[in-house]
Amino acid sequence: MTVFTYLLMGFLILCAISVSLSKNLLNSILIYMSYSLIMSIIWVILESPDLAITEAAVGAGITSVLFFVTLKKIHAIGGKERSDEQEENGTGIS
Amino acid sequence: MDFICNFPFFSILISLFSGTICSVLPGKAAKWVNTFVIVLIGAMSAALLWYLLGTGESFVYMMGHFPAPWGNEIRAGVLEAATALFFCIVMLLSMWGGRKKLMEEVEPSKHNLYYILVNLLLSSLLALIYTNDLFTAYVFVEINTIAACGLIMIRQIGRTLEAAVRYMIMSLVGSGMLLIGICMMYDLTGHLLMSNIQESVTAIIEEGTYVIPLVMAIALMVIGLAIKSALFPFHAWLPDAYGYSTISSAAILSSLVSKGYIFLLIKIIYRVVGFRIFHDTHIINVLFVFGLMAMIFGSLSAIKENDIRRMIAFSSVAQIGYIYVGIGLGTQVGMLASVYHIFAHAAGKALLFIAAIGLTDVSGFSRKFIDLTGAGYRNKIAGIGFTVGSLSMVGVPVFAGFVSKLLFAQAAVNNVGKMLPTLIALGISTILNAIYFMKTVIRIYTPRPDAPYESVAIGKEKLYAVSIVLFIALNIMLGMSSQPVVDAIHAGLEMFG
Amino acid sequence: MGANLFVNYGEAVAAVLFGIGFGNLLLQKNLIKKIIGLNIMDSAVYLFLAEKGYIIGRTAPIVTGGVQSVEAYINPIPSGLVLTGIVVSVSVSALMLSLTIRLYRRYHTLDLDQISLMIKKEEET
Amino acid sequence: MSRKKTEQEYRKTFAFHFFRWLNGEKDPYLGEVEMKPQEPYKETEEEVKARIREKNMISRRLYGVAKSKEMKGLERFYKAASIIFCCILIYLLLFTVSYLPPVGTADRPVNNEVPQRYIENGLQETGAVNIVSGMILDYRAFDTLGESHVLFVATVTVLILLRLDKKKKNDGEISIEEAEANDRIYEPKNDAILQMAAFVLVPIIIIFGIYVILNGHLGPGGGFSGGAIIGAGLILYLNAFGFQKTERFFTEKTYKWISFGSLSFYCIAKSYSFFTGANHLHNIIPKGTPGAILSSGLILPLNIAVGLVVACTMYAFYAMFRKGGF
Repeated sequence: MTVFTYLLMGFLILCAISVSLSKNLLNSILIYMSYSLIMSIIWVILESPDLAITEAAVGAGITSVLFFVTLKKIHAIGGKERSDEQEENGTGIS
Repeated sequence: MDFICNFPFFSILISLFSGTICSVLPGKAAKWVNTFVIVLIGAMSAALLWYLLGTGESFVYMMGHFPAPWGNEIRAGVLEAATALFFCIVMLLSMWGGRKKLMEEVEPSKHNLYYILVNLLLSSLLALIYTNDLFTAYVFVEINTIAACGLIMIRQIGRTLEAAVRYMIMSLVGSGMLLIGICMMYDLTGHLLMSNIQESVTAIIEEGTYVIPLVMAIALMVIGLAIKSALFPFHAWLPDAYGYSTISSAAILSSLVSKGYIFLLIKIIYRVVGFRIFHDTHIINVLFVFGLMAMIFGSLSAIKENDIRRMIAFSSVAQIGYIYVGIGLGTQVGMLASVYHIFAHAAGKALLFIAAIGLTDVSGFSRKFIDLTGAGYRNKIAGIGFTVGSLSMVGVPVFAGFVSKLLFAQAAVNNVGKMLPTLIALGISTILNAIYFMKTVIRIYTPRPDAPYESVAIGKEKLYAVSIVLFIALNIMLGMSSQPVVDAIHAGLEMFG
Repeated sequence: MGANLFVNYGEAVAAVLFGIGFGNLLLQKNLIKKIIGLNIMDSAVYLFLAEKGYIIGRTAPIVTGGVQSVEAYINPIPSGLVLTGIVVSVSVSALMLSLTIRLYRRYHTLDLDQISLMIKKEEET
Repeated sequence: MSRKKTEQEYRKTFAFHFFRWLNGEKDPYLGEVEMKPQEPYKETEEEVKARIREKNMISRRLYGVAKSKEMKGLERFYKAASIIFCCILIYLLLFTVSYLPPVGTADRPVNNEVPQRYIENGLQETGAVNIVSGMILDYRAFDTLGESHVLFVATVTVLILLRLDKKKKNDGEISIEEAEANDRIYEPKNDAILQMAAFVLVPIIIIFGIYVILNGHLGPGGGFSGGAIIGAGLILYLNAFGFQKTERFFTEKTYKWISFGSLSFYCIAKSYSFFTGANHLHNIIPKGTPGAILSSGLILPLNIAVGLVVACTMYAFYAMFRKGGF
């Protein structure tokens, strides 16, 4: 069990660092989701099932959904941003 | 237990509940509910203050069926009741003074939301004042932060949105540090109630086992609260937030929100850590140095500023520096001066903000000094209000600021090691204050021959005039009859210990 | 360094995570990443807090089989406090995200420094 | 004697339809589900030009300033300073952690008389089998009252930021701001797979959420987590069936009144309990037999109230983010 905990903690730090380094916003939010999931497993190991349920429902669920909607709103999902760049480079309407 | 002992609990719950009620009311009704609630809570605080001055003892109030280390508690003493009363007065007057501007700057359909925020802000301030439990304090600090963010961005222009983001980031860093400090404190002492923590802290210091983490925990809590109350290097959000939000928000933010955190800090120093122990840690010197820096750099930035509201905002930075210097002196007199300055600054700064908006309104809505020439003649009451506020901030006798400066000087003389830097900084800061405030006052009373803007009669904006007159009265009262206030603060601080 | 660093490995991880979140908050230019950093910071504090309640060999504080002795269950207080904290963190992130949306709608960028430059330019013209 | 079916008859049987569906020869939803092709979002040439011009202008306006040497140097300094600051912070925290009492042992200051009473007498004093629920909703209820108001005030700020107030327009025309806020206008509607999945999943999710709320005092869970689960179910429903369907049962008015009702119930119930507690009056609310579903005094109703508020709030957050209204 201790080894498992060590492993999870390691993952936690790994996730946190890769969130900071990832260039793509969508990727970093997905990584953050997995961070929350790992956190909820850690709550179970720490004998706090209440927290595990809440973290799974909120951290990995609602918060991530809100992040995704925000990404949609700022046009970071899908190819819209890319097409803008193309237009700027002169491939679009000029 | 007398029935009057329920009043702190009633005032917190009534303001929380009125926030919920305002969510289903239209804007106009919400306005009346808000005014009524503030007046009611002010009256209750006054009654409580009178009662406590009579008995001369503080009391704790159990929130629920369980006694001290198991349940929540609130605690009321003279200082708490006085602060609550004072906050209610300043809030009511700020709301009155900014009402017309609020109508113009906020969409009509969102007025009731504004009153919800104000009610919840009031309840969180009251909870911060009365609480006897560290975790409750954290929860209400969060309510305070979010409501203050709402107050900043209720007027939706680019500047305020940006300021709101900066404010949130800064304050959340502060809350994170505060929470981690509270966690460490809980880990070392096993309690969350302030009085129980203090017993354990004394025991820890005597045993000497966990001294290092204890000092770290205290440092984290103090730094967190200092960040939240915009001490000097952490004030980046402040000028825009105070300078561009709607005027009641600016007055409330500058005079109440940051003071709520400072009050909590003082409470932590006295009730959680203990004054002696806090004095022995070196955190006090850090606060002192940053306070000195804030006094000078805040004033310098204010001099450079060409925008009247941003100038007042930078002046806030300097004044918060005064308060931290008072805490950093580490004597009872210094603390007294700080608490008095909380009152004096709240009264003066709210008056300045409210008066400044009257001046800019008669100058074609421009905040540049060049356009403000002669504004004191065009809106007489605002001109007088601004002059009184400036004189109070500079520290002219008769007004509130003078007494606090006197107290600071007294406290500095008592502390041999820190006397020289304090007095020098006090002198420099006063001169700088005088330069930028007097420059503005002279500017608004310089006659302007071409008269491009129309003047406003006093009778036209009655509520505004009433609020300014009452603010002036408050300032003069604090300055003229300072002795009862100082005595009450002294008694309150004695009750803390 | 004291003796308990490796015994308290959970708390050490929480401290490192707090630092990483804090660094994200300071260094990232993108607002969304700042918000993620904020969330990481918050959950690090909660991990730090929850570690306080854990006691090896005891179970979750739900009374089973009528056993009501301290020896059987972990400390329930940190769990309750963290529960409160999680609510605070989700409300704060919702608020920050909506602020982000509003700023983007107006200035079409997520970089706070760029936004303030744009505001200054806007006012000059 | 077996009889061979004619093809005509066979065509009417279930097996024929099933195999046909399996082979994908015919779309079973054809003609049965309303399918509207999405109207493509078309920009006119002027709009595209205006957008590009604006974008270029912004970058030109910016890089005149941002690329100066001083700024770059300052930026680099800021970066280095903040990295150093973070490292120092981490080091200080680790240093502190190394002196904290060891985790996992029973004889640390945290395990004093406070959790002892919670565990040993919690069942009798609060009636909740789940000690954490009993603690946050009875022993330390003031914190939790504040917590639910944190959520409330956050919703208020989100409403301030994102609610679009309907301006009177004559001919159902959509303003640019509304179009920006309500991106569902340009999205596919009636996705069959999503609708089928939602049709199966939403009831299960909501029932699970209700279970978690009602079971809050008996096992892990409680108002907040259950409410968040129900909110997630509602969001899934909204995504599958669109705003028109949800508006039938959930409008801004519903949200307003549900949250008002629950929060004021919470406030009043807790005020009663605080008031009686502080004045040493007798609390008339019965505790019930521990372990039964209707037990533990106020905890169950409070959990339900919190659950309602949280579910509505989560849904409101999503709707606000998505459309700027309900």
